Amino acid sequence: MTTGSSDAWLITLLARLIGSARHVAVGAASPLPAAAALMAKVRHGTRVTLLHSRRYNPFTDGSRELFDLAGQGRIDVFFLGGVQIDGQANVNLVGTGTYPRLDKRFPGCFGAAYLAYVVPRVILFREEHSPRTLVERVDFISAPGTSPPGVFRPGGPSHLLTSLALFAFDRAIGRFRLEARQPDTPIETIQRATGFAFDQVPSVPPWPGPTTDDLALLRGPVATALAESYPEFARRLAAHLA
Amino acid sequence: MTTGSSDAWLITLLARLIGSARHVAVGAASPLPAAAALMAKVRHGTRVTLLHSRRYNPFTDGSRELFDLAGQGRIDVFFLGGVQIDGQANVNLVGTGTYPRLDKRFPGCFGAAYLAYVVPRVILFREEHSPRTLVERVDFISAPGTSPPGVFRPGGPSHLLTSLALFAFDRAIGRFRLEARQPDTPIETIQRATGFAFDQVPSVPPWPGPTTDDLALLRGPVATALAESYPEFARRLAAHLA
Amino acid sequence: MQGGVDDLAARLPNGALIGVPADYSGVPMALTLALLRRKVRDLRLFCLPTGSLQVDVLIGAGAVVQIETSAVSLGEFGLAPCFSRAVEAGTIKVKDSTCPAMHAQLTATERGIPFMPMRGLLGSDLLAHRADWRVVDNPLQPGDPIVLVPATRLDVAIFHAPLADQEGNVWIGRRRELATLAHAAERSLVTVERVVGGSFFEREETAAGALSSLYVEAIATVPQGAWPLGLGDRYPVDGAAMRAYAKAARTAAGFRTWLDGTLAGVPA
Amino acid sequence: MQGGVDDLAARLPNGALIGVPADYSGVPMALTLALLRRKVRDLRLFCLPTGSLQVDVLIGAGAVVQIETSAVSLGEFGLAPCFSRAVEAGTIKVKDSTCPAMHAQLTATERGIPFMPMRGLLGSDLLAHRADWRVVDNPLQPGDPIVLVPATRLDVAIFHAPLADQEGNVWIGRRRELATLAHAAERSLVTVERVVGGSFFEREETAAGALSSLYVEAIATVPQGAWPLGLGDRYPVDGAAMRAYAKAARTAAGFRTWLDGTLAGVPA
Repeated sequence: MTTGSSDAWLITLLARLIGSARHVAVGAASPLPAAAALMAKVRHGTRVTLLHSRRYNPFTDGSRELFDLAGQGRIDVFFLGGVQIDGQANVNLVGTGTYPRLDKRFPGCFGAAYLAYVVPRVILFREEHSPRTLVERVDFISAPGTSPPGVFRPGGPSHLLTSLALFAFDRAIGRFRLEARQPDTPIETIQRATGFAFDQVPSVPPWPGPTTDDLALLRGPVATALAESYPEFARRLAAHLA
Repeated sequence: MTTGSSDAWLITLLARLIGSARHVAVGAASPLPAAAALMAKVRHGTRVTLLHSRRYNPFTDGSRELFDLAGQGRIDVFFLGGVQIDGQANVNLVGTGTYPRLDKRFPGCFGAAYLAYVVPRVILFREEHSPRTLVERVDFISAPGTSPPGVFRPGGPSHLLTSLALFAFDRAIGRFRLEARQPDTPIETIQRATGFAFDQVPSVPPWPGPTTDDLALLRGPVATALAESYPEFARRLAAHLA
Repeated sequence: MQGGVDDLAARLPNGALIGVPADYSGVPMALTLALLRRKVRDLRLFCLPTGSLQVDVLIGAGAVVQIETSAVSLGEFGLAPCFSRAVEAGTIKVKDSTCPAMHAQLTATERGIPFMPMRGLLGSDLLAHRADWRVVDNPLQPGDPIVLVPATRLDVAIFHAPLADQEGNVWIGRRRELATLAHAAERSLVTVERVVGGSFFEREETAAGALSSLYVEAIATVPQGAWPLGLGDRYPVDGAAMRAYAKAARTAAGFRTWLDGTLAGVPA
Repeated sequence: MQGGVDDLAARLPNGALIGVPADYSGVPMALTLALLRRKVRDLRLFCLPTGSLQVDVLIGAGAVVQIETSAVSLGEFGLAPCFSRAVEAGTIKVKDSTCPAMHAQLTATERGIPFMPMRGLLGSDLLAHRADWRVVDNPLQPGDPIVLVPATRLDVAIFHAPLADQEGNVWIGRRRELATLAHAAERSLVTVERVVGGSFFEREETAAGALSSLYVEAIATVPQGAWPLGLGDRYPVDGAAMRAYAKAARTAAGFRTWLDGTLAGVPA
């Protein structure tokens, strides 16, 4: 019914990365991270804040409250995408080419240049896994992957998940380590599709698929909770898993 | 009916000092300044903020909004009292004796150490006119009367009104100038009752009393508006002027 | 203090530094079109913290010389085509930022202070391109570099809200960033869905979501004033209209056709 | 998460740095008496921005070693007698401040920054006696001295509010300083007049005045929980009780009699 990089698989993987965090916040236009966060909520009672939801949004001090909350250390996990991500976990959300006269302009940094520093575990999530997205060096650093000693940085990138691979990021050495692969994808394919060098665990395992329990959660309470913010996506997910 | 330093006279004098200011804010436990502000409101459409009122309090960002508003330059006139006031317009709201082991402790500075700098016209108002309150040098400077060049200070004390005298404060030279006196009080009495040296205008005039129009305003719309915050005082004022 | 949306537009001078809200806050689209009817130009935009359709339309119409923002997009409807095109062509100046810095620069003005310290930013290319941001050593704990961002005082804030009352107070609910916008602006021009009787300050429940009239210069009533964007729980975004815009604006000519049609369809 | 006021009091450790509200914000008097029943001691108080009857009682009972505040008073009922007596006797340490500095120090914590700049203060004796405040030259505009006040992180915030809902959200209305207090505290212990069904976040009108449960560790329902102080538009201050207190507390012995009587009169 579902393949190794289908929505259900990726959501389940993201939910494992969240684990039993106290509080996860998810930005706009992020249905898979939102579903993963809601899965953690159902399973572990994780507090979930979906920025563009009214129901799952506790903010009454305006939109700055997310950043305040992160600065207070009250958000444990956040998700970031990226036009480009490089081997040092630098993230580019601004565009490609030479700034400021870019070849291709994207929306901009949003909160990344702050949240990537103060949220303990930032999960980088970009489905497209290609030399175009995973590059040797980003054209513009919206948020660096690591900071020199002395820079106040309680947080930073912890993992990178794509449709093909799961990497852990080692902040001490500033390098990704391949931890698991999409079951149908050999390591060589991942190497060819990745623009940066990376370490890997011995005999990189295929990543696990959703359990029966995971699928029941997804079809049921997760799809229901997701419907407020992502009605189309929630409907498709539930139908697909039915 | 009313004497030269009765409430009606002092309110009218304070209202003249307010003039047609855009926005006057009045702190807690200040019925006379509040009445004067409401008089300016009725007469000139002055915006009046009474801190401990619900009706005349536009703040929805909590109690810091007053200070924000002042910092934005949106408050033109504020009133300050003082345990002691000295000849340089330094104000003491903390206590008498040697800080921190004071002989007599008073509540504290409240917002004075900020508002006295940023509100363009701070009117010092202390009814008791004696060598105990108007001193050579305050024991503790809650807010200095003047600041050296280079200090950001768009505001500061402009006048001092007591039950006996009206002084203007000259910020350039840091001295008070006696401008008017309570009609029954000779200048010599004022000099004896004042602990600091001051300048004076030629042949200091008695201050003017309330006009018929002033009294009508006080009895009518001012007493009515005042009743929310100062019910006892408003009743007494209206009865006294009836 | 109450007038039509064109009266409001007339109060906004060319060349102004204007504060605009994010797509979830109440975007004054009707006022934006009124500005274009009066051929506003040389605007400098400050987005709190991101720009929406409004920004894309103003840029597409050539009314913008500079924008300070943490992002511009059409949200689920994709990239902001006129914005991207203008940046790629180099026809507008962009001061790229990040959401909390956009908030912090207005907070500094709101609080009457010249700057705000901010965490993050160090080592980003944002910082490298912002001459107005400064890195200092934390004076309270040396050896701790920190960024200071300057106070930004807006000439005019414009936004759309659900309600105003008869005293000119505006009900913004929990969209408190609109209060920050108004506090940091010299003047605020506001459109609302409708005007209700009395005063929000009469009841504590409604007072909690109010913005005092002291910050508001003028109000115009414009039902559906955020259309085609949505407004809180009042109405959702008009997906068909947004998709039509996103498609049309892919080219400069397509945008121009969209704009002419839209302006012609709006009662002057 | 819901318990009695004594359960709440048990959660507040001796020696804690606690944030307390001004007399107009919702003072948790019932909780304060519960703290004294459990013989709390060595408290350090941080007033936002001023201290009320609550502070005077805690000081009179000998439960306070330090207070940071812009003022302590009984408002229209006069000076705070126990506070004044303790300062004059030198038995507590006072960090004298001014209202906006009290706000700014919590704002810094709320925003995750180590300090806030603040205007005013230069040349005052407040500044002369505060080793934790620093004067620097404005890095963005040299020749402009400005004070930096440090972030203060509270161990516990305690306050009284009109309502909580069944999710543990608290309705604070326009008393937004209570949100700042909660944001800047590790934990918040809250008493409320009553608990209502549902969630304040279901309606935008009630959401606007809510504080999320994410900041609140525990809640206790205590009708008239601010008595003898008042609570917003719910009930006024009890003038007779305040005058009785002000008179009794003129002497240490009088205070002790008042306290014993009051504690005995409160159901444990």
